[in-house]
Amino acid sequence: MSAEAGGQAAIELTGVAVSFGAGQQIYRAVADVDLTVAPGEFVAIVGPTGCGKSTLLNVAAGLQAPSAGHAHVRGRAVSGIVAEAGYLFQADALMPWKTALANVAVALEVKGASKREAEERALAWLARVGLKTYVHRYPHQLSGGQKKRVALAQVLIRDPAILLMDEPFGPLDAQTRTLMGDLLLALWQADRKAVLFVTHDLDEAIALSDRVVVMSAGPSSHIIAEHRIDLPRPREIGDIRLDPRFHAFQSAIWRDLKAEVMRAYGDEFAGLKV
Amino acid sequence: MSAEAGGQAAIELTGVAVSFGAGQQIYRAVADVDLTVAPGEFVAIVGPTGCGKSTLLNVAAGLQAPSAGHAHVRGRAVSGIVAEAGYLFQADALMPWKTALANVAVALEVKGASKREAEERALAWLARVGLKTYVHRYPHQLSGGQKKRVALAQVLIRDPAILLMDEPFGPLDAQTRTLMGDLLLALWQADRKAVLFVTHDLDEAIALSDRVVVMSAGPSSHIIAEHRIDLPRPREIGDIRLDPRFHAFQSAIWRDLKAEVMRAYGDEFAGLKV
Amino acid sequence: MSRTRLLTWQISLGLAMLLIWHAVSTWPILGDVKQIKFFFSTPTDVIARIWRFFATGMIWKHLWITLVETLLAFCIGSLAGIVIGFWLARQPRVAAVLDPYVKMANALPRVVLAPIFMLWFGLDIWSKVALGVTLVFFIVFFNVYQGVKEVSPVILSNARMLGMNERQLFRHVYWPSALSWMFSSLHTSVGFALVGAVVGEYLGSAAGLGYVIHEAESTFDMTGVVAGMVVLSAFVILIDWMVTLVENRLLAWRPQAGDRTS
Amino acid sequence: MSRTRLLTWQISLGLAMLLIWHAVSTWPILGDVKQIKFFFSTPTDVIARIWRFFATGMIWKHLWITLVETLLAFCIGSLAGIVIGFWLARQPRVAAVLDPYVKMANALPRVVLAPIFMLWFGLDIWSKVALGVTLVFFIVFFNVYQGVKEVSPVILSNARMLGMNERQLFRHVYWPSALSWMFSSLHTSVGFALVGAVVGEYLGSAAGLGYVIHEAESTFDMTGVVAGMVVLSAFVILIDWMVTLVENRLLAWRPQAGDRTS
Amino acid sequence: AQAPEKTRITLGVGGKALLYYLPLTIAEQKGFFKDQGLDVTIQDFAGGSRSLQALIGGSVDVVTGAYEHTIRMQAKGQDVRAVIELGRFPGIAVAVKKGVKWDGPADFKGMKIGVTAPGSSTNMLMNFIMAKSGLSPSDAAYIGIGSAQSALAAIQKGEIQAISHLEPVLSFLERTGDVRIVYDTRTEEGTRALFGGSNPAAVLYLKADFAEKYPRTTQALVNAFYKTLVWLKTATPADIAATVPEQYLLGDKDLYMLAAKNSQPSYSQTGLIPREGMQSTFDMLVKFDPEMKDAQVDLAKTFDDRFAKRAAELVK
Ligand SMILES: Nc1ncnc2c1ncn2[C@@H]1O[C@H](COP(=O)(O)OP(=O)(O)OP(=O)(O)O)[C@@H](O)[C@H]1O
Ligand SMILES: Nc1ncnc2c1ncn2[C@@H]1O[C@H](COP(=O)(O)OP(=O)(O)OP(=O)(O)O)[C@@H](O)[C@H]1O
Ligand SMILES: [Mg+2]
Ligand SMILES: [Mg+2]
Repeated sequence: MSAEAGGQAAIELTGVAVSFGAGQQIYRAVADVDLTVAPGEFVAIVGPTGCGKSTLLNVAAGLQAPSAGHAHVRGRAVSGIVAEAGYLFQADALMPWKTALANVAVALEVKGASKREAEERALAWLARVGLKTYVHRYPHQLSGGQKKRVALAQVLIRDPAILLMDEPFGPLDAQTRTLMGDLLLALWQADRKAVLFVTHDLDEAIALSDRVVVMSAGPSSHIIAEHRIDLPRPREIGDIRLDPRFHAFQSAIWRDLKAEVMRAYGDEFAGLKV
Repeated sequence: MSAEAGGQAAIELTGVAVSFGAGQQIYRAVADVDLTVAPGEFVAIVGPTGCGKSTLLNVAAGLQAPSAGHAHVRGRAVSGIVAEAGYLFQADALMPWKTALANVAVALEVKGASKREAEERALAWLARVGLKTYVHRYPHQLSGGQKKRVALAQVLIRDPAILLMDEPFGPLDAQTRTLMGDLLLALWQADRKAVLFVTHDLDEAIALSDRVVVMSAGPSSHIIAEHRIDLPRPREIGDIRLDPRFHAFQSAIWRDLKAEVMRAYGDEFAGLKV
Repeated sequence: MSRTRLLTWQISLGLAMLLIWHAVSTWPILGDVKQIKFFFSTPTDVIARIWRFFATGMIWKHLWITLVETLLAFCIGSLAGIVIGFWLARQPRVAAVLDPYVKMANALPRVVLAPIFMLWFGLDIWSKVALGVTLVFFIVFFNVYQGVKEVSPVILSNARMLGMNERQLFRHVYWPSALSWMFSSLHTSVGFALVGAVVGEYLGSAAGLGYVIHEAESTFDMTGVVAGMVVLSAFVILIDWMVTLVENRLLAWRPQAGDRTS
Repeated sequence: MSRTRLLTWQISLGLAMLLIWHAVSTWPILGDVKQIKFFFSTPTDVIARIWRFFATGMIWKHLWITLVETLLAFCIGSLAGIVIGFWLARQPRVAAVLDPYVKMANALPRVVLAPIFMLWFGLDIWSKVALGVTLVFFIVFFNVYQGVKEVSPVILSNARMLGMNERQLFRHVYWPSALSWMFSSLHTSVGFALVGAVVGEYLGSAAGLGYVIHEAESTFDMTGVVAGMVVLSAFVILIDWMVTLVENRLLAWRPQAGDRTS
Repeated sequence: AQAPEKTRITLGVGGKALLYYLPLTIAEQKGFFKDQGLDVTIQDFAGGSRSLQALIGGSVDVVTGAYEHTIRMQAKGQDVRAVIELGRFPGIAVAVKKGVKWDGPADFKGMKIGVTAPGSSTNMLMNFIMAKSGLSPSDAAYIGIGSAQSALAAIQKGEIQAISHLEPVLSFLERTGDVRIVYDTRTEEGTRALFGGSNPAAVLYLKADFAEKYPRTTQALVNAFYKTLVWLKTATPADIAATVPEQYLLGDKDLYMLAAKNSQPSYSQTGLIPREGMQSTFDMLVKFDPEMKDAQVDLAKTFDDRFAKRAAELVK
């Protein structure tokens, strides 16, 4: 059934569940997740911390086999690494033994580019993310936000058809975040990649995406709401906030999220007042 | 001269500069930073990515010796680890071989508490940060936001007189972030610790702090503006945004920051439009 | 792979090796059968001999002595390696000064040292233990030393900010972090502890597996030599299995193969 | 510590040891002087002998042969250890099946194997190289094997998402990540390669440092034995220093002591 | 006889299973030590030099080893003395690989010759042969090949053209037909032909102060060995094979008996070292060992004949 439908969608998760551990200790992180990202669609996922957003991205990337349900990417069932996807990890994932330049260039070299060409293009990409003067630094010589931008360049330089991004702009200041968001939108506009984007910043989610998906708190987390963001494109992130509908979306999503967090953790956070 | 003044301040940096590398390759991250945190004061630092915020926190913690200038904590010149400070690192710093519970409990055990007492109090703290059901997990079995909250509990359980926090709420969703902010404020209100708080979220900086310090972009980053936030205390983070002056602060800081990022990186980000 | 399938594979592999051995010592495939028999004996003879070792009970005494020597060499050597490795890793100046001397000591051929050990420790088990210790110590030492230096700097800074003193750092940070390095070296050392003990016995003793092998060797009894070596190998598997048990307990925290990847 | 101060310390330590040696072999501090002389000779005699080694030039031939054997044993052994270590780490099933056999092989006493190596490789350098290889191989192998398994899972996932195939993973991830494990083992192995070569020579040869030592030993010429060992130790420092040069180049990316801590 | 002062004795030997040391095994197996009221522990070492080192270091009380060691030790100021002779001929033979041209000692020139260890008595004997025929010891290359297996491998692979070695390697090589013997000091004629007289080989030696301190123990030890020598004079190879531990024969019983037969004449008849034998050993050492060149050795101190003479009276 999903096979035909999958022929159309860039990413399609049907009835996906993921469990960790075994026996008594089993923990069911997500359950019954149905999520489709159409080709060229920009989908943002928001949800309470620990609900299973990274887990879903791992499933879509082929790094984590679902314990139930199916994942399809561009119509093919996922088994093993999904070659056409680029994944920006939530954790630090740069190779510590390579400079920023080498870390970015290797993504092209792997595809067969010559070392010279790869380095030239890597330089251009590092300039785009504002790190022109930091190209010869090793990761441990960079700040948190700088490392994230190197990782961003590493993913984008491969020009993948599908982008999986896990809090890519988290450790960036507000202004740089806008710049990076604009960069991402411009890229996306140009050739309409399918993007699955995890963020905690609701403004960012609304400003960037076509659709915001809200997840419930875990365990057995699933999708509780979807908001179609039909703001006009192309957008400038700085200006889109001025659109009156922006705030309507914001409060709608905020309401969903807040209710969910309070429902799930209300008692856990009980001891909160010291 | 700073000795007497230092007698009063919780943290005092005078003329601090930090350089990395040597010879030709030297990189002067911060220079001429004068920053004083009074006892019981809550100071937030904002600044462009890579400007040297973490570096300043390292100096205050005694982890990084300044290449020029002096650091004093509670009147004593800093040399080596500052025992009375608690530091929440920007990077993952949990011990991977200990469960969440053990990671938090060890902070008390180190101070001489019995294992039983330490674990009891660690349980209570993990509950406060909403991780009651995750106490027996190892760090690699936790999500990004969960790890951050374990680290938060690890720092707070020691009840340090001085708190250094580097983007503590970065990987948390908006709602949990508010809850954690309220928790921090409540603690702070109770015994007026001195807090130095790095964040990229301007709203958060304003909502929490007495003073917001804006740093210039690197190299040779320094403090370019200070905003005293004289909103009434005690505050509820959810409600404070309703205060009309909140938005005035927000736009003032935003203007400083935006100007700085554009000035510094304007040409670096030149190739930004693809 | 399930346990039983793994075992089946292992046993088949062992049988295959026995078969090849049998073949080359029966038919002139790899050259003169007599010569091959002289140097490697034949599997049937060796098995018969091992059977006799145990049937007559003569091997128990020797096994026991070698076991004691091996365990002592292993424990003392690795303990010393761990302690001194940790200590030097935390004392970079002392380490820098001692560095060339440690490396020189590591390069001394143990066979030549044997008489000196006999002088110092007598002919009993202790001179053999000493020989084993000199092998085990260096392997463990170099690995622990490196292991301590590989501790993640962020975790270390955090631990120090939590107020840990040197002892607590050792217990909560250095030790667990260096464990996987240590266990890697312990697997190598188990073998070397045994080698040390057996070589010590071989060079001068009145009992032990090395003595049995030496005696067989000087009477051209290759069946005895090979049988001795087979018993020895079986033996090391046993000790290594004990190390693995401890390892699995101490390293329970590590991500398993099935765990998440990011 | 500056280079010169370090050197001063090292040399003083060496001199101090010489002095103690001189003292105990001159005055009856630690017991019978004659006996101590018999086993350890005296520093003046040893130095005079070393001087003669080089003055007459007789040592060069032996040194050269031992050098060749050591380097060959080291290179072949560590290369094999690296290749097989990597390969088995990536083939967990094969590794599981082979595991007991590898450990058994590691526990075979090399001294007993010497005749078999002579049969296979002759009396020339190759039988000594083989002996050295059997020592070096296992040390490097176990460490590389563990090193590959210690690769950070996040970095590995990222590399795989970047589209790396097995070969590229090896080059860009496994290899650099296992390097520090490897170098730790290489420092141990340098010593063991030399030990293997010398023991091989000791057990049967016509030249080499082991031969020199053995000759001296059978005429109870302890001065010759100790002089041989001293030359040997000086020698290993040289080889180890070469390993360190390579290491520093390959591991240039690591945080230095002075770098930031978080 | 009175009871020995010290009954627990540790005895060192370098390769107990070698026929060179057969008297020791016989004394042990026949219970001669026990008869003398001694409790002897035999420590087996990887070579003669190891057992001597153990004696000097004090970890063994007495050693069965080469007589030559006592001269070397005297030269080094260690008062080590032989108390009874066990072998009167060195028991070493020089063999040339079949198919290698050898018409006289001159042909050794340029050969690779296997010896048990560089500097050992097998090496010394080769030096002696070379010198006797006007060659310099450095005209051939000596290769130390410790164990019997290595020796066999080396000969068969043609790595060496000649070998100077001991039993049972010799009998083994002879029987497989790989070599032919050209010098043989296992027999009286062979030894006389080479040295012009007897040439002491294995002896029981100990530190002089041990004999001073425990004369009755020393006497008991010598008695046991003397008894062994008497027994060996009349024993057949089959008797010997029946006496030694079973595992000595496991390699090949016939071979063992052949080697025992070949060795039998070389065991001492009287337990006493003749004066000219001492001298000839000493001359050889001085000639080929630079260390010994200017050594002052009183040969009378290398052998204490009191015990062996007394044993001849005591043991019937
Ligand atoms: N190996 C594991 N074993 C057990 N539970 C795990 C494991 N890995 C993840 N989990 C759990 O699965 C849940 C989902 O984790 P995930 O990392 O997907 O959350 P997330 O939505 O990305 O959270 P965050 O926003 O904090 O990054 C969490 O509750 C986590 O504790
Ligand atoms: N070891 C080092 N060698 C060279 N430069 C370094 C080193 N460590 C840090 N830097 C540089 O110092 C500057 C300040 O770094 P820092 O981590 O303090 O920035 P930050 O303000 O915390 O940034 P972020 O918000 O991205 O975390 C950065 O430009 C960084 O590249
Ligand atoms: Mg996540
Ligand atoms: Mg930072």
